[in-house]
Amino acid sequence: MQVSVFYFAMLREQRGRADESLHVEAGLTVGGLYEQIFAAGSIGAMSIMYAVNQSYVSADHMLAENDEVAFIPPLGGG
Amino acid sequence: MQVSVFYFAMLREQRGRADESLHVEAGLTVGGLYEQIFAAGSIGAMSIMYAVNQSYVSADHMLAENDEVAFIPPLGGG
Amino acid sequence: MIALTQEVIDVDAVVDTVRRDAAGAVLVFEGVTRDTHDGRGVIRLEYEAYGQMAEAELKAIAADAVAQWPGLRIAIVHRMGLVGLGEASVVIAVSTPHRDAAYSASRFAIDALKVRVPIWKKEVYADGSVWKANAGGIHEPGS
Amino acid sequence: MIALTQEVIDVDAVVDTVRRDAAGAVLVFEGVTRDTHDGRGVIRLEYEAYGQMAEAELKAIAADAVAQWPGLRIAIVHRMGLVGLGEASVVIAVSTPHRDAAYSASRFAIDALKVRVPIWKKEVYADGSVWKANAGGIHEPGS
Repeated sequence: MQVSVFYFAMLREQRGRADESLHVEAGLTVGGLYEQIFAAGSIGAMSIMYAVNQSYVSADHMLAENDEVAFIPPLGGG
Repeated sequence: MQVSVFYFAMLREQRGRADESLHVEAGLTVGGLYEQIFAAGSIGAMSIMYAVNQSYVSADHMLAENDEVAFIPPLGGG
Repeated sequence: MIALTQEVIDVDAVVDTVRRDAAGAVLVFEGVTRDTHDGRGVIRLEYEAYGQMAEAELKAIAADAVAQWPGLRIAIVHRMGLVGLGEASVVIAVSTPHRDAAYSASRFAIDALKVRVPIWKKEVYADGSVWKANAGGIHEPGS
Repeated sequence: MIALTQEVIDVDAVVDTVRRDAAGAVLVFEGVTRDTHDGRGVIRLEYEAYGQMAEAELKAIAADAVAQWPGLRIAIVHRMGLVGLGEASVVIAVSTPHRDAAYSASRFAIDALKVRVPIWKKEVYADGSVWKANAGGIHEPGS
């Protein structure tokens, strides 16, 4: 199934792009997707939040067709 | 001895003036002076602070020659 | 800037006195005339002060705040005389490196002002007027 | 007014959106670029956001605050892109009938913004740059 993925801040820089459309297996969790993409990077140890369709979800949230996924690195607003 | 006395807010209105110079007996306290001036008025029951030479003092503070006395009714600043 | 003024308070000018590049947080408190109190319509406020002592007390509050929160910059300006609806009676501006101190110092200053600075407020209604005391402090009714 | 903006924040315009005759207290918080951090000179900040979600989260914070402090009016504006020294990155303006609620609601809003609104800050120094995380919250280093 297809999901769109958004990257921000150091994740965007590491990935080299701000967003992309990815084909993923059914049953994959948002945390699983993050590990697939960033497991090899030192950035994998960073505390991450996950958003699906612009709401925060836990790492074990299961992805669905056409989900909008965002990985939320440590916030700096304010 | 002479002291100058300042009145504010409802005390000014009751006294009918903002300030005056008064002759008082040596040994009089600032609280005693207040009672002499306002004892007859219903305003006597109000919570009052006292200032002598522009610093807060307690009611039993003894007056001295040329003191600047102020009776401080309930505050309304802010 | 510590001042009593007969003029409408220029909030931006007050805030500018505490700005600086190093500041992390700027917090501005404005006390504004309310349009009702106990259901009676307020037409305007009239403030009076024991001027010299009021300014000295404001300076003492500012000094206490700076002692308690190092690096604080603070300005306090209070209106005197007639104050119309929607106009600020008092403006307190602070700047600090971190926001914790900004909130604490601002709150300290307005609370201290209300209990120790010799300023009085008359609320004028359509049908009369009353000298309005602040709640709290040693002047609390009954204390 | 809840907004992200690429422009210098017009603080007076933000505050005007929460003013009203009935207000007793107006409190304005500005977060301002600091000129040093850990001894390195900051040249500028760069903010980026997950735009739609950030605006939705800001609206949720405002709604939470209004639910908690009835009668509150609140405006939150956050800068995006390049922010120079001494410029506000965020402005939060509140008005309330009484000052207690103004301080509490303002503090609630800035604290919530820092832990849940998807905005990121890059500090640019003379000798490099770093993505700077807020202290506290679930993103605290080590948590």
